Amino acid sequence: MLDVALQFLVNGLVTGSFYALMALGLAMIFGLMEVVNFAHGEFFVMGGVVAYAFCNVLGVDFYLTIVIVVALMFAFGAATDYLLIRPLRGQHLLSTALVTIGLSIFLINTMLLTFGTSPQGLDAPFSRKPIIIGEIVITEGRLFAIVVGAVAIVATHILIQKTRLGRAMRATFQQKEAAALVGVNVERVYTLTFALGTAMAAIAGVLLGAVFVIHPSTAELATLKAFVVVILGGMTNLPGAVAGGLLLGVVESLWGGFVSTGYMDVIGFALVIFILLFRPYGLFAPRPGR
Amino acid sequence: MSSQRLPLLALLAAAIALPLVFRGEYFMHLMIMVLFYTVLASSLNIVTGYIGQLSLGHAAFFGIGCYAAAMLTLDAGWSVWTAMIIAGLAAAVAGFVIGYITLRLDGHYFVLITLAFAEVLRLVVINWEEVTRGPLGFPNIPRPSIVLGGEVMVDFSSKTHFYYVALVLVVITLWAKHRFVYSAMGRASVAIRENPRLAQSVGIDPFYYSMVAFVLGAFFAGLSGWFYAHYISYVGPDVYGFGFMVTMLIMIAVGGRGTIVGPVIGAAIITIVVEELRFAREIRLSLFGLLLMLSILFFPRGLVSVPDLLRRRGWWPGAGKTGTA
Amino acid sequence: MLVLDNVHARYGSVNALSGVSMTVEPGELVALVGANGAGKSTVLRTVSGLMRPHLGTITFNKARIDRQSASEIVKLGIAHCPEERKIWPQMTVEENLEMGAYLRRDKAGIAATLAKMLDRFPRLHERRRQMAGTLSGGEQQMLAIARALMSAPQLVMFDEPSLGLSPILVQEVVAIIRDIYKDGVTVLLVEQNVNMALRLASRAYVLETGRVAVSGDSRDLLKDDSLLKAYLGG
Amino acid sequence: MTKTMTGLATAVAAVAVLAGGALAQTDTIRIGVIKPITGPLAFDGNNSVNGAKLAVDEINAKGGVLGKKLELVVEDGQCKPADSVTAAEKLMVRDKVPVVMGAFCSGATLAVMPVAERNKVPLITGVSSSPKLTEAKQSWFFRNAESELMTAQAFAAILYEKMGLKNIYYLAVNDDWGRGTVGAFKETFEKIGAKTMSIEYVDRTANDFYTPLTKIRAANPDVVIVVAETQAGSIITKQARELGLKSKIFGVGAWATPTFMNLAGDAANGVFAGVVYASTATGDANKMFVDNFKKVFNTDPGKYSAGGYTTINVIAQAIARAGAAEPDKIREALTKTDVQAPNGRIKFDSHHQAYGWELVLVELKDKVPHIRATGVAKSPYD
Repeated sequence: MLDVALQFLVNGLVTGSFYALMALGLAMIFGLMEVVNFAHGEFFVMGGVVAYAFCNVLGVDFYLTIVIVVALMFAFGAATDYLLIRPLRGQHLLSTALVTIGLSIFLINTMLLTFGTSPQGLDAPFSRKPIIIGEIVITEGRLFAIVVGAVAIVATHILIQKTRLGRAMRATFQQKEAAALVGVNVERVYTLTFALGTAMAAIAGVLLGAVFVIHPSTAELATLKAFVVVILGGMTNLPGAVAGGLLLGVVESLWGGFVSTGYMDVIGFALVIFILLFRPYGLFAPRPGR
Repeated sequence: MSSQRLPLLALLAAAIALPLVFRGEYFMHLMIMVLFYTVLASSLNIVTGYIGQLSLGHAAFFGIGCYAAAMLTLDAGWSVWTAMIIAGLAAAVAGFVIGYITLRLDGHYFVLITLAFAEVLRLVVINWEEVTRGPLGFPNIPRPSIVLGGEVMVDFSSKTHFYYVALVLVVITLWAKHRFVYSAMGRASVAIRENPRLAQSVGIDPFYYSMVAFVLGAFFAGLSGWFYAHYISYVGPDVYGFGFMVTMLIMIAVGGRGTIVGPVIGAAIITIVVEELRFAREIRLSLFGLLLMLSILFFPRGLVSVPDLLRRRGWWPGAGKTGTA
Repeated sequence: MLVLDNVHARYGSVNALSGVSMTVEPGELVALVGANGAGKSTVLRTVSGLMRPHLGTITFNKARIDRQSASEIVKLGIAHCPEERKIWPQMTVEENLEMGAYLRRDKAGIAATLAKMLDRFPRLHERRRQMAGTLSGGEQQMLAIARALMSAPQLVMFDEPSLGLSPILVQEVVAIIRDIYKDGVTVLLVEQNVNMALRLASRAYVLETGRVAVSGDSRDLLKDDSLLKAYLGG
Repeated sequence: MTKTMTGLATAVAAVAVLAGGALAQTDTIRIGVIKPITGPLAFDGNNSVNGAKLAVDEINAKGGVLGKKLELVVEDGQCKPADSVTAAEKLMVRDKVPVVMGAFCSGATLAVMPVAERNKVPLITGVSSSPKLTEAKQSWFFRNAESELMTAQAFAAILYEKMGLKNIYYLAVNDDWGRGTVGAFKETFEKIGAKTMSIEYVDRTANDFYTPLTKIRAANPDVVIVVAETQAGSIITKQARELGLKSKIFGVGAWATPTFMNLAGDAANGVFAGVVYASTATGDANKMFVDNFKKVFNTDPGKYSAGGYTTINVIAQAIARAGAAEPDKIREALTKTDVQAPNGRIKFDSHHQAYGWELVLVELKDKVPHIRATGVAKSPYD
């Protein structure tokens, strides 16, 4: 039983790394900027699709592809914020939600048209051969997913805590007016934050192609899961989103392993209901003292 | 605000006369879908438009109405008309329970918790095969019929029958909504939407009014579910899905939330646009997404605000002042 | 130095300012007083670029600033210490202060100003590693003032710095403002506490429903009881 | 006031557009098609349409039917019941097509069936496999596909008796098809004495199946029956190999397609699949189909392409036999169908359920499906 449990744990961490990356991006867009972003799953899949274009079609090196995808999707996120979100800033939740729904319908179907309807794998330089540690099986690709997840998370932490931009971001989202009054270009911070969140989802999309397959239909479930994780972590709590992602991955895996795979996706939503009723500030934050 | 009444009555008269003028079953089908979506979108508008809460769980009430209708008529053998009442009530009860739990949360949390409720319900419906028949759902749901003295008076063999049933539902929905919006209660809820703190300070309990709106919205969503079940005659778990949720959101946003006519316009425009875009084949939905984004960007208050926008530029007759919506 | 000429501003369709004209000369300490809702804060918000006047001009050192963004205005040397403090609760006291110098690039200069502030506000020095949200109301007010000074402004505008403070702390704030003024920084002070403001300032403007009702030497205004009653409800 | 006037104006405009009606076309025979063209099932839906297009081109090249060319009118139903009904209303009422092929998913087809019944237009599916569709005798609905029960009956015997696989584990997508197929296999297997170990249901769009596969590995069944389409199926195959699953894998779905085998790569070696159609099947009809398909679409045809191709041929033959492109005559003619398809000789039984396919059990090896056993699908009713 224990060997299986350990395998479930590792499985959960792999899924959890994806959730964490998705949620980290969404915590910026939804948690900090308060945009109910229904296109988040599409940003995720788009990362994979763009990677496919460079890596498989143009034959660009896989690691270089990651850099290109991050750069392009960052620019795409910035453009999205500038064109679609900025004009609606300060309006009712519904307006931005609807614009992102429009964007998601547009992106998903445009991807189906350009990328094709057939699922595709990425030419990643990973051996398919399993690595066996004791009773646990893992592959290079899955290990890579965990590592990239960890790196992205650490990099985000450094960015937020140590850099000038990170400080401007924190200032903007804690007290927007004060940030403007010390000279922060608040609009630019919003745009950069949206771009960063988009890029983060796209990295997860590249990993998706490297470890599993890329297919636009993955987007909807991914969006929903990302929302779930952001709530678990506590809306504006970025480290919380990471912890929430890993936790959801592990809990789902254990639930699927020992209880029922059919009901696996229910857990996340049940947790959301439970948390919002009893700990609306998330699982990991202390009760805010305001 | 009563300025909306006259054109609404004119619209109603036109709607009653419509089947006499245009015959064509496909056209009638689209009109029935427009009416059906009008009820559905209006029911969401009571919640999202008037108390300003973005509920993503509304499809669940629609789904409950669908399943209540299907299960009662197929499994329990009840009459279609009894099922109608129960479908509405079942959804209202669910609305009461979910509303009671969720309405104390605000903004973003409310969005997510309602979404979570709908998803849990959808997954239960898929997995609990013994009761819900799982993913395959309920086919062959009977059509309604009106029986008087043992004789079938109306057998709903033609679309015109459904059309008038849908029209009656629309009228009831809009009438109830009108009563709610222009009651003291409705004015209070508008006050809440505009300024929750102020509303509280003048002694309005926002929770109570939000509850009434939420339950009322759920009830009409359930009714529209009943109609859908008997008209389409097939119900599967997709009725709980995100597809219907997105459709009604788009309708109230494109038409104009927080107005009586907004969802009517939204339901008509979206149903027809989606249909007219068929010529675009594969790029149909891409185009639709693009149109949706443009519509929200240029008419954030919905198409009902178009005359106002035009009037401000002097392109529409009338005084150059801003209207109330 | 700062000249407002016939400034109109509104929130949505509600007029907040309807033709405010006023000047602040270099090295002056000018008070802006008036009843609740008279538009005092709005004046500061239009100057610092948080709001855009729809009519009229604002110039600072002869350059028009009414079409410039908040960050450009900060760069020109105007600091705005907003009402209700608006500190960043989940940043440390030190980070709050460093953010005040966000647009400055001279590292040595920033360090010097920071040292000066920590010196002037010993309570902040003690708590500089603490989250600002954990400070008391008075400490938060000190932090907000110090933060405004971190940009090394030529003109600093205070919005209700004494609001909600105990009498002892109000005295402390008065002392600080006096110090700032003595250091050669021009001050524009918005206050509910008319007595305090008029005692501090050399000149004053009295605002009523979005326009300047009276202006003049603050000592004269202070003597004129009927005027105070008429416009300030006190 | 004017706000509502906009609504009125729009409504009037819409009425004018929609009531315009269809142009009656006499030079071609139009066949309605309802498939998921957009959305998550678009891949399989478009494959089916491609097969249909090829059939139409072939028939038209030979001069068409009754001297007229065939023409497809393809509408998107997205596999959603409401959308498929609207598509059916458009095809049957506005376009007045005499026959419709569709609507792919069983749920969508169930919703369209009453529309066909009401409009008295024959509806033929080349895909939908739920046994429920033909349970009652239909007058206007025909199924030119194997039902889940027929698949189960054909393969369970081979797996159990010929291959000696007695302990069965199921891994299926959590939708109507997945659950229906598992139900049919379970019933058939248990009747002949095999043991059901357990069932795992997974989301159709999920990516990671390590958790159910870990469970299955621990249970170590003789065979895992995997009911999944290309996307989930290929990932499951790969991940099962990664985890070192020793049990045999038997796939139900489009497993013998080139896309599938490319995606699964080496991991597909040794996997068994039960298919109604394999491009490697022998016979002249199939050889011609595969060659022509390759010429046009540059890839081997799969199950859904073959389904679309065969269904159009069934329809064309019926129209020819009916002597007129009229719904009731086509319906009459359809009951007498006898078509040589690439994968068998097709006839309809009393429930309008087609039978006669050569069902094949293939083993995938180096991207080629090798035929290991064959059987002929029998009517479950007659």
